[in-house]
Amino acid sequence: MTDLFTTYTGNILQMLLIALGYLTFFAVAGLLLVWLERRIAAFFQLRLGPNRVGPFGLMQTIADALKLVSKELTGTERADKFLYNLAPYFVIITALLALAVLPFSGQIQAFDINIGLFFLTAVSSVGVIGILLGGWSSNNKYALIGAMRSGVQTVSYELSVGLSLLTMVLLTGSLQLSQIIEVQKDGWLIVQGHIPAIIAFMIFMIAGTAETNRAPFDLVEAESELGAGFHTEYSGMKFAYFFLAEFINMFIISAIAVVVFFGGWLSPFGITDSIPWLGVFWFLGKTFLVIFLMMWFRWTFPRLRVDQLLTLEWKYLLPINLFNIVLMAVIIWLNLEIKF
Amino acid sequence: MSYFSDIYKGIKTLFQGMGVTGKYFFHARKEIITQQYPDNKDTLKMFDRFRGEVVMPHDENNEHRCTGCQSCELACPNGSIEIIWDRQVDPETGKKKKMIDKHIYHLSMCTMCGLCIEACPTNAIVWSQEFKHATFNRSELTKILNKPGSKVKKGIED
Amino acid sequence: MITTKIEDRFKTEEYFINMGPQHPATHGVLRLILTIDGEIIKNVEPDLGYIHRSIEKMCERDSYQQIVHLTDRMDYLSAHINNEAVCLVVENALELEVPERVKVIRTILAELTRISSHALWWGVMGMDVGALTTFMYAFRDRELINDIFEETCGARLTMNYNIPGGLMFDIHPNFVKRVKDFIAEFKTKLPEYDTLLTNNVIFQKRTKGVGFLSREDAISFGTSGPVARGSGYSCDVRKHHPYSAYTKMDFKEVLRTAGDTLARYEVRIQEMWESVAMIESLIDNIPEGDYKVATKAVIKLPKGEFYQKVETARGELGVFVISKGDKSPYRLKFRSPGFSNLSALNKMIVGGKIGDLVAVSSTLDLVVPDIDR
Amino acid sequence: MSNQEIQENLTELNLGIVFSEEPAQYLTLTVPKENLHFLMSKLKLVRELSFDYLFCLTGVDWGLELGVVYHLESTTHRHNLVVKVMTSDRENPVFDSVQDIWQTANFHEMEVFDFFGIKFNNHPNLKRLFLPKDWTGYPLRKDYDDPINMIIK
Repeated sequence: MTDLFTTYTGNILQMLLIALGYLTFFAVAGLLLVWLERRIAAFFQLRLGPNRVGPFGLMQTIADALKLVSKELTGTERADKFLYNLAPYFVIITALLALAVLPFSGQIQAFDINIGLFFLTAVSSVGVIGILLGGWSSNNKYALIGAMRSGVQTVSYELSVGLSLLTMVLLTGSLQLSQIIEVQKDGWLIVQGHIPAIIAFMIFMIAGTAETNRAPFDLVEAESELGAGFHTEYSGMKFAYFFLAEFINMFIISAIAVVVFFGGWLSPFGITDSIPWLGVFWFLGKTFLVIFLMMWFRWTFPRLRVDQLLTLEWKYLLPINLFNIVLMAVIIWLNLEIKF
Repeated sequence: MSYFSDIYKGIKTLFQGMGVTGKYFFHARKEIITQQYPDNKDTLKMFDRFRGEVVMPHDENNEHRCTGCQSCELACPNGSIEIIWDRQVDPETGKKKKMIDKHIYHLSMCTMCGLCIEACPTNAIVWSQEFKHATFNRSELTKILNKPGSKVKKGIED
Repeated sequence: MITTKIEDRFKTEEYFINMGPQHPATHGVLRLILTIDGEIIKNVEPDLGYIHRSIEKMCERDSYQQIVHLTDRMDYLSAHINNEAVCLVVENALELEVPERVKVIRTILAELTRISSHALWWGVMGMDVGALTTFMYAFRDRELINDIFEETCGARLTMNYNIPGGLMFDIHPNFVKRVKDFIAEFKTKLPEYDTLLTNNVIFQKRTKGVGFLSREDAISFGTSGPVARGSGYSCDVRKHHPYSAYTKMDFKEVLRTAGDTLARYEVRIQEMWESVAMIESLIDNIPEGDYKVATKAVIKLPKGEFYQKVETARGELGVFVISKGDKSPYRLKFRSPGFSNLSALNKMIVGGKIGDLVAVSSTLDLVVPDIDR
Repeated sequence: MSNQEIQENLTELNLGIVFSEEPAQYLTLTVPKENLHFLMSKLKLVRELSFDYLFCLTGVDWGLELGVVYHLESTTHRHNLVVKVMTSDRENPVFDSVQDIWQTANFHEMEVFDFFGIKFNNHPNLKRLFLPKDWTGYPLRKDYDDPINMIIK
C-alpha cells in the first residue's frame, strides 16, 4: 500500500482520488449553500423558503440541479461559440482551484504551499476572465454591459482584498496557510491585531463581497437593471456552473476570512485541542457564520451604482487600507499585539 | 473631517438596516406570513362578501327566484350573462308567464364587478365564495345557473 | 497616416438597448428604447401600447354604471380612487348630493388605497435599487389593507365599490375595528421603512441629486402627484379642488423642493403618514345615514361637458365627459397621471446611468395600464 | 382673474374667439385653427393669464368635425380655461402643435394623432404611440369600423 502511494502513478492516482473527493464535497456543499441562501433569504423576508422537497426542503436544490441538467442548452445565434462555451468552465475551474489550499483541519489540507494566501487571491481573481468571456461572447448587450462592469469591479477590489490580507501577513510573517494558523495559537489574529485587524476585516468583507459579485455589489448581474447581466444568455448546466461558482467563491472568501482572521480550524480558547479532527467542524462552522454575514448583507442593502462602486474603492477603501498597513506596522514595531 | 464622519454615519446606517432584517430573521417563527395554501384548505375561509362567482341558490323544492327579467343581462358590461327564456303557461293561473329556460353564465368573461347582483330585483343570484375556478377545459367555465327541472318560486314577480 | 486627434482615436459609438417590454425594472409591459454611450444614457424613448385596451372607446358604448368597473383596470393600484372619479363626474352632472356617510367612507377607502399603493411602491422602489427584502415587508403591510377591502368590498384590488350615487353596499360591521388595528400596526412598521431603506447610506447616494426635475419643467410636462410635489409644485387636487370629505378636512400637503429622486421618495413616505393621520381623524366620525341615494336604472347625463379631477396615488386623474344626453358618454377621456409623468422621464434621466434610470423610473411610480389605458 | 375678466382680456385680441354660451364648469372658448398657436402662446406668456399648466388634451370627433380640446390651468392664479379648436377637413386635419409651449403636449398630441389622425404642425416626433405602425384607420373616430375586434352591444 505504501508502495502504491510513493510511485509516480500512485501519486497521480492519489491526486485524482483527492480531487474527486473535493469535487464531490463541494458539489454537495455548493448545493447546500444554495439551499441555505434561499432559506435564510426567506427568513429575512418573512417567508418560509423551500420546504417541500425532502426534510426542510433540503432536496430542493438537488431537484433544481437535476432540472438544470435536463434543460436544453440554448444560446444566441451569433455568439462566439468557442468562448461562449468555454466561459462557464473557466469560472467553475478557477473557483475549484482555490479549494486545494484550504486547510480544513491540522491534517486535512490537500496542498500546503508556502505562498498559499498569494495563490488564493491570485486564483480567485482569474475567475473574472470567465465572466468577461461569457458576457462578451454572448452577443447580448446586457451581457456585455455586465461583463464590462465585472472587469472594472474586480480589478478595483482585487487591490483591497490583497492589501487587507497583506495587513494581516505583517502579523503572521508567512503566506503559508498552515503557518498563519500556527501563529494564531496565541490568539486569533483579529484579537492579536485588534484595531487594524478589525478595520482590515471590515475592508476584507466589503471587498470580498464585491469580488464574489454579490449584493450590494451585484452590478454584474443587477437584476433590475440588466436582467441577468453576464449570464443572460446561458441556460441549463452552463448557467448552473456560473451559479455554483458564485457560491463556491463565496465559500472561499469566507474561508480566507476564517483562516486569516478567526484562527482557521482552531477552536476558541483551545477547548477541543485534544481532538484534532474536530478542527473540520470549527473551520466549517466559522465559515458558515461568515457566509451568513454575507447573506445578511445581500438581503438588506440596496445596490451601488457603478461609479459609486469605484468611488468607494478608490476614495475610501484604498486610502484607509494603506493607512491601516502603516498602523499595523507601527503596532508590530511597538509590540502592541495582544497575545495570550 | 467630514470624510470620517461620512464613513461613520454610513456604517451606522448600514448596521441599523441590518438590525431590521436581523430582527425579523431571529423572530422568523413568529413573523412569517406565508400561507401554505393547499395545506390550509380546510381552515381557509373567505370573507362572506368575497366575489367568487355568481350562483343561483335553489331551495329544497328545487325552486329559484329568477323570473327571467334580464336585468342582470343588461347590467353586465361584458356580456357574461345570457338568458334563454320563453313564455309558458303557468299551470295554476292558466296565464302565460315569462320563464327562464337557461341562465347561462360565462365565468371566463366575468370581471366580478357585481353589477348583475345589484341589478337583480328578486335577489335570485348571489355571490358564492368559491375561488377555485381552474379547470382543464375552457367550456367548463360556461355554467348554467338554474338546475335542471327547477322552476321559479311562487309569489316572485318582477 | 494615423490620426493624431485624440477624439478620433477614442471615438465611442452610441448604441440602442431595449428595456422591456419584459424587464424586471419596468413593472409591466413598458418598453423603453435607450440610446446609451457606455453606461451614460443619451435618450429615452418610451414605446407604449402593449396593453392598450382602448377603455375610452369601450366607454362610448357602456352605461355610466358599467364605466366605473373599467376604471378599476386602469391604475389598478388606486382602483377605488378611479371609481370615485367617474362617480363624482356623474353625480356632479346630475347635481346629485350624496350623503355625508358616503363621502367619509369613500375618503377613508381612498386614503387606504393611497397607503396601499405607496407601500407597494416602496417595496418595488427598494427592489429596483437592489434591496430585495423591502418588497416582502411592503406586501406584509399591504395585505392588511387588502383584507379590509376584501371584507367590505368583496375584492382585493379591482373593487368596484363605488356606484354613481353612493356605494354598492354598506361597510362591513368589522370595518372600523379592522382599520383601527391596521393603523396601529402600520404606525409601528412605517419607521422601519426609514431605518431599512431611507437612511441607508447606499440608498441616499443612489437617489440624492439623481433625476432632477425643476419646478418649471414639472409644470410644463404636466406632471402631478408626488412627482410634481417633489419638485416643489403644489398640485394636490385634494387641496386645490377638494371633493368628497376633503372639503372639510384639515391636512398638510407634502412638498419638497429638491426635485430629485430622494425628494419624490420622501414625499411618498410622508404622504403615508399624512394618510394615516387623515384616516385616524375620520374613522371615529363616520356619520350615520344612507349609503347611497337612489338613481334611475338608466343614468342619462344632461347635454354638456363635465370634467372632474381627483388625486390618485400617482397624481391627478382627470375624467372628461362629453355628453349628448344619451345613456353612454359621447366621448370620455381619462387624463391619466402616469402618462404625463412618463413624458418627463427623458428630461430627468438624460446624462444619468442605467442604474439611475431604474431609480428614477421607479420614483415615477409607473403603472403601465394607467399609461396605456 | 375671474372668468369675466379673462373673457374681456381675450376678446381684445381679435382672434375670432367664440365663447360658449352654455353654462359649464369652466370658461370655454372656440378659436379658429389659424390663430390657435398665437392664442396659446399668449395664454401662457401674458402675466395676468399665465396658463402654464395644460392638464388635459383631448381629441374629439364631433361627428362632422374633428377637434381638440385643451384644458388649461394657471398655477399662480388658479383659474381655468377650456380652449377648443375644430376643423371640418376629415381627410387631412391639421392643427399647430403646442408642444413648444407646454412640453406635455408632446405625448398627448401623439396620442391624439394615433386615435384621431389629427396631424400637428411642428411636432418633432409625430408617430403612432400606442398602436402598431402598420395600423390602418383611427380607432376613436366615430366612423371607425372594425367588425372583428369591436363588440357592439
